Amino acid sequence: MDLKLCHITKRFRKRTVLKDINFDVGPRELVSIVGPSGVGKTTLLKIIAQLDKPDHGEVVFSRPPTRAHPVIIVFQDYVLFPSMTVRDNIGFGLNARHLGKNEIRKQVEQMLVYFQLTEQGDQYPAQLSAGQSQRVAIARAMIVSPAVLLLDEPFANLDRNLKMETARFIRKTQQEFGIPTISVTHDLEEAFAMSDRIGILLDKRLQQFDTPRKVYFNSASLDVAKFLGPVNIIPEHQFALFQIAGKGSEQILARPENLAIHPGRDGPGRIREKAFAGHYTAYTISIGNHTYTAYSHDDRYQTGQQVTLKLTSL
Amino acid sequence: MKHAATFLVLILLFALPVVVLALVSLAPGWRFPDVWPADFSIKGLIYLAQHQRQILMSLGSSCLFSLLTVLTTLLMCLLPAAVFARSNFSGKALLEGLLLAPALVPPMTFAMGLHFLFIKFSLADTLAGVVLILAMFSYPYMFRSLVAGFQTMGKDYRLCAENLGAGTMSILLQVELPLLMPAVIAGGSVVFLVAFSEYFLVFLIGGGSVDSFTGTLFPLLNSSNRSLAAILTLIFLCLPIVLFLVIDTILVQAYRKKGMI
Amino acid sequence: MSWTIKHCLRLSPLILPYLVLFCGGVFLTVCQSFGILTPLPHEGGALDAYAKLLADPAFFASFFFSLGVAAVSALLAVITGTILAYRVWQLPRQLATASLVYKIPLILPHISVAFVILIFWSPSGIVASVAHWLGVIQTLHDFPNLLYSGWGIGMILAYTLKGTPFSMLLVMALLFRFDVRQIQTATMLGASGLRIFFTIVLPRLAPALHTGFIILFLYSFGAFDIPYVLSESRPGMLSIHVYNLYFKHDLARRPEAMAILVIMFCFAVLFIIAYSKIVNRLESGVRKL
Amino acid sequence: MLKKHIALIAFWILFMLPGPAAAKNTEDSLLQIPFQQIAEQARNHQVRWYMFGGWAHVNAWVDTYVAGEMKKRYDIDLVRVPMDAGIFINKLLNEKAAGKKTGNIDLLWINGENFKNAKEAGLLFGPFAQQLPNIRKYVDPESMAHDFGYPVEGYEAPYGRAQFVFEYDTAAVSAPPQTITGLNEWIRANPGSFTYPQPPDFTGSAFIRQLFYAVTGGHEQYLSGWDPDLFARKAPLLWNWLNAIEPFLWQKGQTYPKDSAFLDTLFSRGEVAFGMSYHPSHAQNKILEGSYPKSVRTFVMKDGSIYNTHFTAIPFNAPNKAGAMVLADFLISMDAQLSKYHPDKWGDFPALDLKRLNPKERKQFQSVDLGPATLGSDTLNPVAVPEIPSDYLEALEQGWKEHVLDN
Repeated sequence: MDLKLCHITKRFRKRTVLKDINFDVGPRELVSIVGPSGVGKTTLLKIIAQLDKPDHGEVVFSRPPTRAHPVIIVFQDYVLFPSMTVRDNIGFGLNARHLGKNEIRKQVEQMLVYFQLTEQGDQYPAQLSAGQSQRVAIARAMIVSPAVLLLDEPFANLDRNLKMETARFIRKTQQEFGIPTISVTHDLEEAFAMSDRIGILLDKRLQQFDTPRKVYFNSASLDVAKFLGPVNIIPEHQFALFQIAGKGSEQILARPENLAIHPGRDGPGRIREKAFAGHYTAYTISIGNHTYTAYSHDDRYQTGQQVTLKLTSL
Repeated sequence: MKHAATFLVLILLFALPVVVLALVSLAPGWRFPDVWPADFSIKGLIYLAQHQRQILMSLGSSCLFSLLTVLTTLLMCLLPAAVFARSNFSGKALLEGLLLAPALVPPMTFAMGLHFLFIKFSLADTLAGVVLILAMFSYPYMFRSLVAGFQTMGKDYRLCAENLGAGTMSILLQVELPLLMPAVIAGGSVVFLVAFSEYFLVFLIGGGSVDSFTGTLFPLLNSSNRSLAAILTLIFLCLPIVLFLVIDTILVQAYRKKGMI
Repeated sequence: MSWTIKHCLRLSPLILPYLVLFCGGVFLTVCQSFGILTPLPHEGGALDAYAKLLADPAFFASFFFSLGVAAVSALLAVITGTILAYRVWQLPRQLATASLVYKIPLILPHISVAFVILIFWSPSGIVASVAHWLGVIQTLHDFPNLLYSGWGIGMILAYTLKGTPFSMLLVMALLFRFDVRQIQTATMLGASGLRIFFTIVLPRLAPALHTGFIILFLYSFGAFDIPYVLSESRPGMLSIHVYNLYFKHDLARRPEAMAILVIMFCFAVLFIIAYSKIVNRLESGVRKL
Repeated sequence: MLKKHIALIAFWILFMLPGPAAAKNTEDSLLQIPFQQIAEQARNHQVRWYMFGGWAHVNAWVDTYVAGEMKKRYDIDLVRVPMDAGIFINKLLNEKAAGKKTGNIDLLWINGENFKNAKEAGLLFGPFAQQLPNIRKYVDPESMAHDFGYPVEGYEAPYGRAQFVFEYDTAAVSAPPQTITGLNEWIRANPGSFTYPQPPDFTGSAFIRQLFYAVTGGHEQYLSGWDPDLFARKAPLLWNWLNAIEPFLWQKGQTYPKDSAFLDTLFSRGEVAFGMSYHPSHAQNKILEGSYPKSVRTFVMKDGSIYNTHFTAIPFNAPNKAGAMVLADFLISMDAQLSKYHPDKWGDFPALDLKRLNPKERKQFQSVDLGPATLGSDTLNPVAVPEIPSDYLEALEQGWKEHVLDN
């Protein structure tokens, strides 16, 4: 099962929110669409789930979704039905398909076990933690064996330290169930961690669609690069100072972690500022009239110290 | 104490009448210039005991048509309220204004015109006729309450349930109605009270065939037998209070169990 | 199924009864006021009933009297209701439950409220007895003539007592959604209690006040129950006239009863339209400032 | 989708369902067959009696004694529905105009102008009175020939008699006025202490009728029937009399009690000095009920005190005419009349002719203690004057509104 979005365009009244969106999702693939809040990511999901119609373009499925294998969205706030227990919530989709009581109970129990919710089976949504709620929401979606799973901001309501764990959990689940999954989010780190491919949605368009590594280190544009994190622009006339042999391009984009600091009295750079950030230290270094940011695990460099910057790898 | 004045006003305005009613009910001969009744009698209670069947019947009948009115208004308003809460169409504001009108214009203005028609179509003097006419001018309270309920609920639950494959009716009954319950209760309480305390329309359309507690109460309130009128008024007061308390307790318990409040 | 048909179908449980019962009822009232579809064949012109009413000074007296009673009682109910609701809202939590007594008149039917007013305020009522006990009056003839003075004071008292908890309820609903931090901020900035009430709280309550006033005003204008117990013989409320014409006279006078109803209906509709227009204009003016 | 449509349609059908239709009666035969058969037909059915509902003691008598006896003797369920006469007449008129063949009223408590209006509009079933054995046995045909001067012709059955009396509290007034002139003087001497219910209230209307007799030279002149010229000549005397005392009335005549119950309240609470009632035992009932002080007594004016008979009648569309006839017959039975005569039950005067009873039965009636507040027939009978024809009644009520109220 795979799907392909072709030239999707969507307008609300006169405002265009999505313009000519093209990408594809392979079978068993997890794709994240990343962009700032309010760029129409949820709209994109609704279009894929056929809850909304695009003004142009279409979503092509290799096998069109059916009632038995639908496209399921897991909404941002999980939208668990507050009046139903966890069990009833998970079983809701099967109930709607008029499966037998025993069959539903069997499948729900399996889900409860898989999603580590056995103890919460008889609780109501209001009594669950955010993480548990999310697992219920995903279980409720998975139980109807969806053709495609859509996750809307899966990390939005979670504590910081829970986000990465959740990303890994989603990845693992997606792999085991083997369901093509599209997640839209603005949490970069988690998207990088779990996705096979990532699309960057900026200014109504899909700016780049590639593996996380490529997108991050080989950003298609300065906008994309800036969106994904701090970035240094090395102009051509300073290439030599960074010992770059490259030619032909006017400038090179380098992430702070790609700039290695080498102390040396005759270095062209000078450390202007230094900020401790936990697992690394951020240094602001001036070379000529340009300023660069570099991350280093080494905390010993002092402000005012002369250094050389080297581009490590791309 | 700053709140004492507030309390005093509340008590004087709203609780004192009940106390006085209780006294009057036991003192038919209480008259000027006695500040406290000179003597008490339980004649009113004896009358009550003698007529308990009739009083209970009229109370039951009032309850029945009031509850049926609540149910009817709910049926009338559920789907339309969803449409009003969730979609925009031209003329929506105007239509909403028009639909709220029956609660505002004097109900006599359409009930009296309808009366003749109801007689022709055998709806006069029937429970159905009474429920219809009561529903017709009390539904706006239910309607507004439900629209607000649907708006608070938002579209997500419906979208989500649709996405999971549920049909319109099962979404309405399984997912939305439990969430709407507070709105239904709020609107329903008003509708119930309006129907339960209505005298004139029940009298006009029910024509004496549909028993009502107000119908029993009204002639007595006008008579010189104040103690009886006071007793019946107190009974009148108790029934909705008990009903609301029961519903409230049941509902609160259910919702607390689900952690929804 | 197209969008419109689907919507119409879903709206139909409300729209159909509305058209048949409400619009139909009003239509029949109008018809009968013209002498059409009356129980007895009407002799004379279609506008006879209106001509008779408009030539009758007693009708105008009743009309304006009804208006006055309704307006004064609705205004009083909204004002007292708002003040009480604000005070109750400020009560500490433990006391708030006790303040639920205000709901009592909400449950009492109008006729019982009228009865309560009678017990308290008639010249031989509780208030007079207390006044006598305090030595303010000697006999019950010294007690001011409140209930049957021709000013509708009894009805105003009853409608106010019944309407106050209603407006309290509306106001409370808004107050419970009101952000207390606004008041806390205003207090920190040095505003007095009154100033906070008038500049911060009251504007937020405006919708409830308008709704409350319209509902109470129109209800009192057209209702029957309370006037039946407390109305004076003259000028008398319109609803009592209608009742008497409808029930106590022969069927030949049915068009007159219906004509009064039609005039009441038109007035109510015009009032709603005019009131909402005025409120809209006022509020948009406020926003521009 | 389909399911929803069906639900909608079902909803509509539910709404449009008419109420249960009552069974048809073979009614005209009721006027021929023996009473035994009528009673047989009525057995095991419901009878709905529409009557004035403002008197708790009367309600109690109907709900306990009458309902109990009807159940016991005929297996009939009696349902008392409180409704004023003017209103049920109007309801019947509406039903007649709408062509409603089966209504929901079986028996009416009715008399006077309401009876006239109803009979003229063809709202009544009959003549049925002569079918009732108790009427044939106990009632003097002369006493039920006319109701307010209007021929009864068997369209209603008598069940009680009443006479107009005034009430006063001996603790407050030592010597009540004996004549209308005396009343006039008393009112002027005691401003704010007298009033009368606003016509067309039954009692208030009776009061102005009685005044009309007194201030225009007696009742005989009116009994021959409606004479517009006579009325036009005589009525102003009444209006002048009433307007002259208006400033001295309760609330300076600004307002009038809207019904007799309201006057009772005013009287019971001492706001006015005199009560009035068309039921001679009314004061006694109120004393027993506890609403009136024990010191209340009744009195009549020497100028005359009108009396009438009250009746029951059957609407044209009564669903259970047989049952209604059985009830009407029971009400005029010896047992019911005697029970009704007791002041702790109701105190209503019997409508049957005491001469037609055997001595033992007569003794039972004569030995009923009417209570200290009720006048005996020795006081009442000498001043009794008959009711006025109902055309005058309507003219007086309408005239009162124009010349006294709106003046």
